[in-house]
Amino acid sequence: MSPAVWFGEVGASLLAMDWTPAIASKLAPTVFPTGQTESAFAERLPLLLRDAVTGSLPEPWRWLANSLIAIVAIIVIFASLFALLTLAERKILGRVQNRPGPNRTGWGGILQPLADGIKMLTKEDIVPAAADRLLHFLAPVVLLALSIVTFAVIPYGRHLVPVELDAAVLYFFAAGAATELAIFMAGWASRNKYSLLAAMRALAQLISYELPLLLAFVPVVMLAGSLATTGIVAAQGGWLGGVLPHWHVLTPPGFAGFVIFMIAALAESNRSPFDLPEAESELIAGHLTEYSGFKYALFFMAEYLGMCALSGMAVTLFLGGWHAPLAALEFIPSYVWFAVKLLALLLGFIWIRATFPRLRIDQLTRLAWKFLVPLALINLLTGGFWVLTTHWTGGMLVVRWAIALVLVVGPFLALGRQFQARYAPRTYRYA
Amino acid sequence: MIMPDAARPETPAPSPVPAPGPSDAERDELRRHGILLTSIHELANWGRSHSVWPLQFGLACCAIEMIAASMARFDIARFGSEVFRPSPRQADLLIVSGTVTKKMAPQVIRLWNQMPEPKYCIAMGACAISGGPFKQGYNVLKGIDRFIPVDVYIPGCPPRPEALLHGLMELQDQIRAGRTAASRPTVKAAQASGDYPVPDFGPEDLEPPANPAIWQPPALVRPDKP
Amino acid sequence: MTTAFTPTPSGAHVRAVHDPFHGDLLEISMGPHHPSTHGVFRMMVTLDGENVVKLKPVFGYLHRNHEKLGENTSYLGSMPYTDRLDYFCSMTNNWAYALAVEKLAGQPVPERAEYLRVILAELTRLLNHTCLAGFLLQDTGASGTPLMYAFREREKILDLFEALSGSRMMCNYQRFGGCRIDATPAWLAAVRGIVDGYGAFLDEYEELITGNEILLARTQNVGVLSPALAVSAGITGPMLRAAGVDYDLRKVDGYGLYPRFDFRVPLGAHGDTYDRYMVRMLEMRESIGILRQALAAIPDGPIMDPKAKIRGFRPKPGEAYGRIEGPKGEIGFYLISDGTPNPYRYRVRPPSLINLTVLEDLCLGHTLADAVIILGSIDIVLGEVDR
Amino acid sequence: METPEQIQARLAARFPAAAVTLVPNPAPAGMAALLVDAAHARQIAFFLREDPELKLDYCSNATGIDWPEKEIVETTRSTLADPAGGPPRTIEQKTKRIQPGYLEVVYHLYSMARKHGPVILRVRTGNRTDQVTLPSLTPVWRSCEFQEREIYDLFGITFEGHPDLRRLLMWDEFTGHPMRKDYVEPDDYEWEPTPHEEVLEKAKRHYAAPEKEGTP
Amino acid sequence: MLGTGLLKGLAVTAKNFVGSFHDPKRYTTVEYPEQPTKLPENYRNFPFLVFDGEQPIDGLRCVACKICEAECPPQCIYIIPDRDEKGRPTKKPKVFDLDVSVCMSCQICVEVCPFDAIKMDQHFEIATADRFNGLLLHREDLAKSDAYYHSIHPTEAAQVDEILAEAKRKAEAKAKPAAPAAPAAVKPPEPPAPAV
Repeated sequence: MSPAVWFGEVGASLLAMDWTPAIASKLAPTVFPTGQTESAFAERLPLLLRDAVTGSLPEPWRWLANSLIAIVAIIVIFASLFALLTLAERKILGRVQNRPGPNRTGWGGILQPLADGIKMLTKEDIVPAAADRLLHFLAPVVLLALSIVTFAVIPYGRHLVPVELDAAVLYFFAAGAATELAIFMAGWASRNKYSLLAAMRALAQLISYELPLLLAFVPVVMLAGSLATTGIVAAQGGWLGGVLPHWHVLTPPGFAGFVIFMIAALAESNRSPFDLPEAESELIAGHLTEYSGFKYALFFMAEYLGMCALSGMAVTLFLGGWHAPLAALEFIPSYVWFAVKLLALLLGFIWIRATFPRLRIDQLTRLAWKFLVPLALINLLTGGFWVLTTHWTGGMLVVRWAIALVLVVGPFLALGRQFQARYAPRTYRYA
Repeated sequence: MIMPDAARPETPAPSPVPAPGPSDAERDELRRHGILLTSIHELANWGRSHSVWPLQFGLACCAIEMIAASMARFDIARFGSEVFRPSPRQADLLIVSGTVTKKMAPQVIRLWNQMPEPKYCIAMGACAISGGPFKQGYNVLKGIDRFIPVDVYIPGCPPRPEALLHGLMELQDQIRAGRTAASRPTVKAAQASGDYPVPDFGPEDLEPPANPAIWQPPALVRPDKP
Repeated sequence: MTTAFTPTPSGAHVRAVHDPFHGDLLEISMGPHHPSTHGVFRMMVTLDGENVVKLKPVFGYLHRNHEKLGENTSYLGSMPYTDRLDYFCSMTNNWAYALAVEKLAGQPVPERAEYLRVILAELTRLLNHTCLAGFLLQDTGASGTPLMYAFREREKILDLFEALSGSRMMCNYQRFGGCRIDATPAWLAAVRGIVDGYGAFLDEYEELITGNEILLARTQNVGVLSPALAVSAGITGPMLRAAGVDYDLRKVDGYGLYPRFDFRVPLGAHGDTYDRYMVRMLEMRESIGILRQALAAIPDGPIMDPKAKIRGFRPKPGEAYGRIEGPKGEIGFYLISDGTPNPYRYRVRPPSLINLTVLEDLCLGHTLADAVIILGSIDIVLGEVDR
Repeated sequence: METPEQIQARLAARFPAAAVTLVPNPAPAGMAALLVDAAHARQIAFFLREDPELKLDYCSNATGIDWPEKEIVETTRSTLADPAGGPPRTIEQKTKRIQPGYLEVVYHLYSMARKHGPVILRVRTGNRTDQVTLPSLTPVWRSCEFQEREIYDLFGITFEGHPDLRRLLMWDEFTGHPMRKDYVEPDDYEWEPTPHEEVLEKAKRHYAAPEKEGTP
Repeated sequence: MLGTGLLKGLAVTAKNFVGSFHDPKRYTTVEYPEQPTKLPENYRNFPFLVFDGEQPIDGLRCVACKICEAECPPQCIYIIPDRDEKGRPTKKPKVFDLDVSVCMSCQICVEVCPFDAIKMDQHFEIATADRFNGLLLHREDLAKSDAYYHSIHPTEAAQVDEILAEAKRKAEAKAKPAAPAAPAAVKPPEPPAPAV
């Protein structure tokens, strides 16, 4: 059944329902300070759908049912996003490479992920004789589970936060960092030399990139004054003159943090150019070498979900979460804005994959320790400065921007020069 | 087969691959009783046929045409098959693309054993089918089908990338119809343990030089001297 | 009395094998099925962590008895087999073999055929170097895009080969004393079109990747080959010139009509992987120049020497060694005739195999990932390595 | 560059104990080869590499050749003067002699420094048994490393002083030397749809052969 | 500045991505089964036998001289000449088998054929699951009409026609003064110049 039909049916059943006053009251439009009216029905549609199912349950059960619905919704939505993303990646890679990509399975290839899924489900599951059977089985499960739990704290819309935690950001990165351990499990349990190398690489990568990843968003926490994702998003609300949003990425420390965060996120989700554990041309398939059938599909899914989660967190931390870019566009539901930003970041991931070669493991760690960590530390300083100078106005505003920009760009240029002294294009002589 | 315009015996050669599973009539009968089993088979076969991931495994000249088939001009991705997996565990299709030497044959069979079921094999090019132009060589295996059941043979030296695509479509048809070489009763009976025997290196030749369960050539006849 | 060249001792880079801190060595068999061994090549690699301390190549997985078949087939019958040696460069293989046989039999070649040979050889060089750049970048982990662009251009050149000789890869085009099929004016115009557009492609390609910082970091100072070792190990082709040794058979031997053309030989200064890549990129630009000159000057005339024989070709007893500058290095054929229709000894001097001599020396001390791109930058084709 | 004759003369002067002969090449390419004896081959090779005139620093090609035992029919003509004063009579005498077989290694040497060449160096073994040895020239030119391994593999010449002499192309358990002219190919024939005479011959041998394991 | 190389690369891929939607130079795929492959005239795949007239077997130009069988490098051609009741050769092949599982499309059979009887086909969609019957082409499979030959190699076929006509004229001129009873001992015409 296609989503459109499903929504249609649910909408029809909603209209047919006997609306209780409690729900009807939620339909009252919210009036924003800017004078815009929220499209209340669209904005609250997900909640309405949920309440339509669980509204009649007694309170403790209702909480449980609500949580279950949130879990199911996240899994369903992101699993289908994963399916579409694999197709989108293949088609975009194809277009970048001057070819159409999958287009013969279903209309324009839309059923390609379905075919892949069916095939994966019906493939033989091979466990190598020498493998640690339990760990070999657990690794994909743990990886996928850890990837999914990170979705719990991301605010997808104005009213859509599955779990509101005070230290949501910490929770997110704690769960996210554990995924590399699952990769290590997979590599170790496979009893394959390539997998083992991949496992070691994954650990090295974990240790190197966790630090810049965490350091990169500390300025954001300082600016927002909150470790809760909802608080961080709330801090980015509003516009300067209705056009310039108060997103963190538009501040110098936020921008530097965003770039560092995205580089570290690439590494954290093992995407090109940091796909060293899976390095196809070196390690066959790295930690995946001994996985077949649906276990392999789970790994694949976990990788994409991890990428989605990190992108979602980047949207939350730096790109204003579900806030619209322009005040005039507020009427579009908030979760649509979140989805748009998320997809844009995912597109960036694919674009980067289509372009770059891979780094070497020592260069990868060197990039983290000698480049990203220093930049992130200096960025901490910039963030502190930015927070301390929030009250500067007028001419001092220019000074504030100038100092912050110097703090951001200066170290980057200095470190970049160091690199260029070592590696530079050459000129050649002729015989 | 070949021959758009010349005379050709009307009756096609009987297919060596008997179609297993229920016939169409039986299937209809089952369907009438609400038994969905057959259509799940069909669905599975549909999925498999549209998601044939080849092993990233090149042997010789044909491998370059295989790569060319995955490149922009021909784009095997249209068939959902551009995911060349380097690990046999995730591959469905072994494209034997080039000369299999005797030194290489055990590794090819090992790779085949490492692939999960259901798996398919395409012998691409003359060398993979019969040793081809190099069949007189002392180190050349005279056809990979001495050890591995082959689904589709693509003659040519090397076959054009289009010919590979054509072979892939043939394979897709076979998968959808549920008659692949590895599902042949003779092959299945012989391979009860699941693994195909890997030959050893002998002092002169591979030992054994062929797998009799797979390789059953017809008797050699000379038309003029019966 | 004199220094003997011996291989760098394996294991020289092992710091402490039994040191509990460093742990054990890991032995990996890369290949014969490995995505970046460019075919069925195998490297027995011993790793200390990720560093290569020993690397032993294993050959023979594509040993198709080319030389034995050559001794059992007629001179003409071996021509299609030479296509299958280095299956990227069938035209230059054909030429080298035809040159050796022509030397053996004293067979002249008409001028137009020589021009066609130069055109086809330079197109082959473009094709080979383009594909090499693509494969090298594939080995560094770029997910297919440079390789796709390379193959996009390769298809254009293959279309030319197909239109002329009838086959995309296995051209079987040269004959002893000329070429098989004459080029039509339309074909020459098509070549001109491709050659004119090639510079733009190279510009775009270099913009895509040559300045890429990741590529610079991956390839510079990786796999440095010293000129002395290169000469002793018989390294030829772009790999030798990347090490800074000026030795191009097109200049040294001046075979064919190369002395008539004005071109330069780019030389590297470091001998590392980046130089090997860049020398090839620069060579392609020189090849475009040669092609322009050849297309402007190609005369009309016969393409086969009238005395040349297709069937029943039996050179007088003797021997000859013909070599040309193939895209991968010096490809040579050594033929001994005993007066019969088949050569008594048919030997191929494979540049890929001999260039691999230094593989271990280049890889020692580098990481596994470097070993992969060093192998990629040597530019081997297994059909020629194992024959 | 010096002609082979000049080189031969210089080598003879430099290494009086060495036997250096010229092997002519009747082909139009005409480049005579220097045949050196195995005992002095490495010294001579070092000399050729280091000699400032020649500076043959690059060994392009090294290959083996199998010359099996050959029956040579020599016709000797002797002219006898007729004692009676008539025209001289010619007597043809045919002698058969067996030329013993030998294996030969040929090196094509060039100079990258001086950009000249080739100088062709030949070294021969005494016989064609499996225990023939020649000195390895790998210490002189690294490029011989794999080529001599290949010769060892395919022709069965053992090179003394080679750093790593193993089979190059065939597997280690293999026993034959396939490039020798008398090598018999393994009986791997079973079926071929185009039954040429030699194919039928092979088939006959195959099916007559005692039941081998694995063959139908 | 550090990163310009990376940005340039991203720009090139973006250019190609956008270009693939409107620029035919940046979208080079020929969708094989739907869009026909444009094969050049010279393209060769496997040999076929040309016949003149309507009867595929009787009209074969092949005289079973076995030259191609001898010259074929991989030995994939197998010919048995036909004989009539009295045991005289009829100059037709009784068996003409071509093993496409061995053929390497080298075209040497075409070059050595003095009768222009064997030519190269362009049909490549011959993938089959039938190992033992599908890959051995018999005389009946191989025989294709002269018109078909003209349709795939027009230039070459026209030249061949000229050469054949010339040979026929010569043979007639020669046959006239000789005794008419002499059998058509047509001297094989010179091998044609390498085809264009």
